[in-house]
Amino acid sequence: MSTVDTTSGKPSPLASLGKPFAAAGGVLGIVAALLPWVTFSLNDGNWPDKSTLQFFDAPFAVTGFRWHVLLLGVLILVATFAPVPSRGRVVRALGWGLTIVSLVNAVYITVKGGGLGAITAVDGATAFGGVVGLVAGVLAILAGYGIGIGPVGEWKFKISTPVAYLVLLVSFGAVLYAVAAMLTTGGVGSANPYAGAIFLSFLGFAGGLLGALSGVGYVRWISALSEQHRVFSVIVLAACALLLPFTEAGNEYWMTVAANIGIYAATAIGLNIVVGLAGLLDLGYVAFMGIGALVAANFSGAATAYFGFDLPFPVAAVIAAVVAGIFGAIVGSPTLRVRGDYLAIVTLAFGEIFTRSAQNDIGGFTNGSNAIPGIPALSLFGAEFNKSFTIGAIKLPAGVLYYVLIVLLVAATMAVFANLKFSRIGRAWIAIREDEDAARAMGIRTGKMKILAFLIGAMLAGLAGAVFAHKNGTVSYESFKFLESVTLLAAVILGGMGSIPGAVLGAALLFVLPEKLRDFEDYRLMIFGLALILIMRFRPVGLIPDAHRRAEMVERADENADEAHLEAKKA
Amino acid sequence: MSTPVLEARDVSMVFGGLKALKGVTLTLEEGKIVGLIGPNGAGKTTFFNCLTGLYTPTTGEVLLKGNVLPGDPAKVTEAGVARTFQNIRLFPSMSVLENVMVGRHVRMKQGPLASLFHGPAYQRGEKAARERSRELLAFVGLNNVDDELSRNLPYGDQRRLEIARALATDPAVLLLDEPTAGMNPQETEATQQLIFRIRETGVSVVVIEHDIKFIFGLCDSVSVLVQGELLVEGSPEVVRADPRVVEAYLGKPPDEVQHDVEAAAAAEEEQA
Amino acid sequence: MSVLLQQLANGVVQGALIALIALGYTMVYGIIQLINFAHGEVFMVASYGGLATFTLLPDDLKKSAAVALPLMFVGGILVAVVVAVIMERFAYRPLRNAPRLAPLITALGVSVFLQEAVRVFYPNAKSNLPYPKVFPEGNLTIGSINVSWTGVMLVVLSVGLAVILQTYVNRSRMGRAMRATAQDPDTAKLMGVNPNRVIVLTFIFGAVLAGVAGIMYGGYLNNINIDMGFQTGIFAFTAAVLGGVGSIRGAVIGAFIIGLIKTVAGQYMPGGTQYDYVWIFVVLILVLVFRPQGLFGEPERVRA
Amino acid sequence: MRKHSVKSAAIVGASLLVLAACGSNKDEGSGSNGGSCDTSKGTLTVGVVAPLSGNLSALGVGIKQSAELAVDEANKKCTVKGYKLTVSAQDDEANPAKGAQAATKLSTDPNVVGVVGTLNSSVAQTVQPILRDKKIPQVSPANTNPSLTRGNDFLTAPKRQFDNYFRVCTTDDLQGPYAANYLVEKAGKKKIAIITDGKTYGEGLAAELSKQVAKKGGQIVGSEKVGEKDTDFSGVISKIKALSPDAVYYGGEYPVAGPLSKQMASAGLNVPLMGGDGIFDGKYIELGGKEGDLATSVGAPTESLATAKAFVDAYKAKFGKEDYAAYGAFSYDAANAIIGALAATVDGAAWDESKRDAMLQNVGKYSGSGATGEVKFDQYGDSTNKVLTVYQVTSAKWKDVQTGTFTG
Repeated sequence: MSTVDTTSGKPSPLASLGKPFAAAGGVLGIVAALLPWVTFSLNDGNWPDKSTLQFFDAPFAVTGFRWHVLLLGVLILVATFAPVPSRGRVVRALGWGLTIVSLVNAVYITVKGGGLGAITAVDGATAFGGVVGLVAGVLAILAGYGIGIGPVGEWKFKISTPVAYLVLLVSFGAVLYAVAAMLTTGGVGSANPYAGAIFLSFLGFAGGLLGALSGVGYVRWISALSEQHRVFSVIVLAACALLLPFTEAGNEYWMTVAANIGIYAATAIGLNIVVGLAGLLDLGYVAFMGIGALVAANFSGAATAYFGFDLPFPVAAVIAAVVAGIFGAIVGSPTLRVRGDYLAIVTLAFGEIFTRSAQNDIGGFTNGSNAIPGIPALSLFGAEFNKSFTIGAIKLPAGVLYYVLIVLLVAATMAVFANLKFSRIGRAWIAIREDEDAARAMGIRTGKMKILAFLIGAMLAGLAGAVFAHKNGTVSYESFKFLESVTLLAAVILGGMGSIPGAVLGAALLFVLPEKLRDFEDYRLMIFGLALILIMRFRPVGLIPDAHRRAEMVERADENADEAHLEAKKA
Repeated sequence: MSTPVLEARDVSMVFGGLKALKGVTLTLEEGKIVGLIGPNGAGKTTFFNCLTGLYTPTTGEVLLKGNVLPGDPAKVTEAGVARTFQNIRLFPSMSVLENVMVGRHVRMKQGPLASLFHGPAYQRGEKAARERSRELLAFVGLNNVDDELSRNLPYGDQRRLEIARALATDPAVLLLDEPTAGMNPQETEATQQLIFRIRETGVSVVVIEHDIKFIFGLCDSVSVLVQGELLVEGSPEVVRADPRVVEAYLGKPPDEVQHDVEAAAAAEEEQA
Repeated sequence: MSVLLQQLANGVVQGALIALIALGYTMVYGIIQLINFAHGEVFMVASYGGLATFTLLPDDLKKSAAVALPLMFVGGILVAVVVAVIMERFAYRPLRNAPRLAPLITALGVSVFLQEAVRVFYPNAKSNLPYPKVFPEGNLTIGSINVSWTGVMLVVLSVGLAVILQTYVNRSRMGRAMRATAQDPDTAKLMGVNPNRVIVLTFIFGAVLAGVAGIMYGGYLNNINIDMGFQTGIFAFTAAVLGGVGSIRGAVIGAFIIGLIKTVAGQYMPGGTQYDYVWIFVVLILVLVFRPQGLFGEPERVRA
Repeated sequence: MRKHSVKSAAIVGASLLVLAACGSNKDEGSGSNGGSCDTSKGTLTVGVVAPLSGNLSALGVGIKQSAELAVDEANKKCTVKGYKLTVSAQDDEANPAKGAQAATKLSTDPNVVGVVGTLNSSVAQTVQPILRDKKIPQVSPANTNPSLTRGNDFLTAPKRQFDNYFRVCTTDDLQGPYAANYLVEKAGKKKIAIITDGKTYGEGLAAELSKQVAKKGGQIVGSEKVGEKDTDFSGVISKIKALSPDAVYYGGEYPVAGPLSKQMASAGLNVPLMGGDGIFDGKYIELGGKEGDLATSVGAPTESLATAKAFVDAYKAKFGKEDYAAYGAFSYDAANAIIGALAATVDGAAWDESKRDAMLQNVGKYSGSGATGEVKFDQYGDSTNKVLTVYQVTSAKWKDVQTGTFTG
């Protein structure tokens, strides 16, 4: 494999210490993995991975976070002596990984053990694993700077298509595995008291590896590759998504979580059209999902449904989408006259009106505060969606059919979003977002376009709502309150406005993190609010920025400034 | 003689009691270039906004090939009047090519459904639009920057991109608002050539400019606007010779010009 | 008839409360075109600040309303101002030139954050907390109408403060600076106005008014919860929009209109009290559609 | 170029070899185990589904901690032979979708023997079917909506909905009518106005009450709603006042009821306000509940109930202060019902999935006296504890004025 060695960079006081530090970091990392981490059995049971009072003399038997620490240590050593591109970056990234893993475990143990004694020495017993790991990590980070942060490595060499396919296949497979692993760390079922720590520690480890990989230039290379073979990549990704049930995450619980994520992701993509493309803030968006859900529920033949009969799901879903769309157009119509942030209030008002009316059983459609329970599960060719399901020998967990259905739903919404974004319509929306007056001067009927955005966004939400109704079996106004709208918005922003994978990632995070970080349960919303603020402050483009936004968010500032300046001059 | 391609019949614009335009009349013959000059804030831009439907004139009307223009920028553009802006108004975070393709918007026919399903007809339309846009970019002399973000272009190129974007709407009339503002002599020269070439394609042009030399070198006829009134109209020679112009426009002591500026500024302010 | 009068009275009192908060919205918007969603939470925080101050007082002081009440005002307003200033400095100022969406979303974040922050201090905050009884008891009764003295006090304070603010903004030097900045920040800067100072001051004014509102709310209704900010904040914002964002007079009048709609619609409109605030929003939407600049606002300017 | 990769490979291999040259690993002593009982057979889990974050966390935490209390006591008393019990509390965020998630999480765990929860009826609706499919008993401390057990026409044609769903709290169709009887017959209030907070609990109560009032020849003069977040009720009160009722019945909980009562008084509407167990709470009086206000509550007065006092003391002892909130006592009983049934099911043998049917049977058969009085379930899974007590605010305290059972 050919590589370009780029260990150049600005000279730093650490320059000379670079390699030695790295080496030391690596070794210490390995040592830390073998040292004990806890001095006594904690009240909630022993700290995982036999880390209590054990000096490990069987490195291959280490598990969990100790295995991660070991691996990071080894990799640091490798990175130090093997000729890897941009060595500085790699070592630094691995160092960060090591630091985070050690820190998370050390801190948790300290807290749970009630004192530093737990991770140092108390009544005779000693356990310095955490401390050593921390030192190792910091050393590695410093080493990284010492060696110098060169440009990300570049792999310039062609490979034949079949090989490329293979590489992509393997890479995406790895991603799939990583996702499954991340979902299942800390275990399902009766809550492991340390699930939070295990999860965070795993995140640190994964982050470190990813950082290293992108440092080497692998990530860039892969993304370029997948750009070349777009269609193939998409297919593989879809396949991976459908393969999730066969991984260790393939149990009923994660199927439900994944399904919920999917539903909210689909809705978020719809919202992304309104907010991300057309640049209209919608604070009542979840209401459209609610409308869709209510329509589907009323046609589902549930005991308290408004209509006595039940329609086949596809029909009901279409009706749901259409009805939601109509409401979307109505709510959007003030945009003809109202400028952006006033619109936020109109939509917010609409959202409030919706919940209020639903709560009061308006027109007998919502069954008021009793909600519409007992919506039958979907079934296709006699296969009940909520029952488990077997292909030949493999017995798939219950809810897997819902999962499949929802993967398709998400894929469909993604396709809609992508096709629109790169079309006449999408260009018009972005133009409006960028500069409404100029857009009008280009002959774009801004009013019509904005309403269209609302309409399509609402339809997607309505569709998702229809699935939501059947998946959860009950539709209550309580599922569609203001906070839900904010959450959806947060999903879009977190992932990156206008970016397609962004919305999905955002939704996923907002669903998985609370599941994993039970320890911070009571601060969930607080952290959530803080996150919104910090993202807007430090990374307004979101985690997976969309090309357009990326450019805009960074360059808007000065653009605004000089525009204002021109104004001032003109006046 | 044939009906003028663009005709403004005594257009007046009043902002809260302050007359920004007083019965301005202007005619543009097929395939001609008309210059519009006047001291800062004489109401030139206001007049432009009336022509493009951004403002609806208080009195008077604007006709394109004999039909009255609607009071909506989008519809005006559709009818065949394109414009550029005094302070460049590109779509900063769209690529150069996309900016021009937005210009094609009004000439493309794909509806939401077509855009959703990307059928063959759609693909053809999209392809045609892309090719036309590339032509126009080449025409204004912007080569192989298609995928640059318009923000990142140098100033002069941004001006040219804006012209290309305007041309993309297949206009009969092109309104240029200070196309050479902030350009060096070479760029100005190039712009002049560009405008000539635009005329050759059969598009009639109206230009606002401060640079008298540029205007006189460019235009078939020139109109002078002072304090919202049309002072003189005629060939460059005539206008240059006219004493009132010299007095009102060129020979005026700076402080009084300044006064005009404030008056107009106030006028614009009233709008807010 | 007497019912109508009573409802009008109720509406006026509610309007007075909303007005105090609406002023904060309208001023901030006037200066930096930001819908400060979190302003409602400032009002809420102030209310809790007052409560905290009271609980901190020594018992003998708790007895005497004459001492306790002013101290509560001080405490509440102080908390409100601090929160508002921090909010402006660390959440909004960095986004001064960012696209419009960014500060709006930040405001949402701040709002959620403040609510939860309070809930952490008062774990039971979701269910109302009783407010100290240091306010004048009893009612003012005119014919069949009666309004509690705190209600009367609220109206007086609200209108009074609004008038003071109005005159300050029109007369004082700082007030001129404010209006200048609102008109055109850059020119204002050229004229030697320091926009940051003006903006901070605006937030402070808003906070002070919100603080007063917070304490009076507690006194008038004898109980507070962490939702009050969001709820009342929305009404207040609606009032500001109704009156034309940026206009002080408009905000106050808008607020009273909202208060009246709420009570009168609850009384006479179909669906009764359960739909009362639906009507408020209906009015809001109608106003925005047919008079986007609000009752007293100025029309948008087209940039070209 | 090639030799680079070779080199690196060599290094990796080497380092791994170094690590490989070692022996096997010792085992570590087992962690802390539960008290002195025999827990040789392992650990079984009692699930809790309640809102533990955001909005209603105060109530949710009360439910969770009370369940934990019950489990601890059971562990101390070795109630379940051979097993240690733990609580696995899941946050439903008062959101049906999240509730479904939580329920699934518990239902996929073979060691979950039963679930205490939920708080919100709408969440219960999503949880019921999921647990039913796994035959896991669910005992709710707080759902008072009759349709959850007896279907939509719970009065005319009651029909058991979920054979795994039980509840220890009473239902609206008892409490409402009982209150109506008291108001109309005992207190002689003929003209009654109703205010509700639009939520399931309050709506249900009020609906049942108004039916009974009509039956007893009383009259509902008006019925209004207040928003969940409203706090200024002057509008509603003035409207009600104009109808000059003898009493106001409030369907909802104390956080709104207290201020409402106070504002009624100051608006000159000096009639008693009555509510269900949702307002039967000391805080109601703190928040302005006035003398003479009434509330119904389940079971005999706590003073006369040793078990209740025991619970309160134990709770204080374990969690410091007394914040088990509205549903703590019920949750405690619910958990005990599950534990009791489990003890009967396991009874020395080993637990496995095949025992789930028996488990359901035993919950249905369970009977014991808990913090809220007798805990026993009827054929629909409702509590048989139909004893209700009417309390009245006298000298800033709730004082019981009538105890009995609803007899139509």
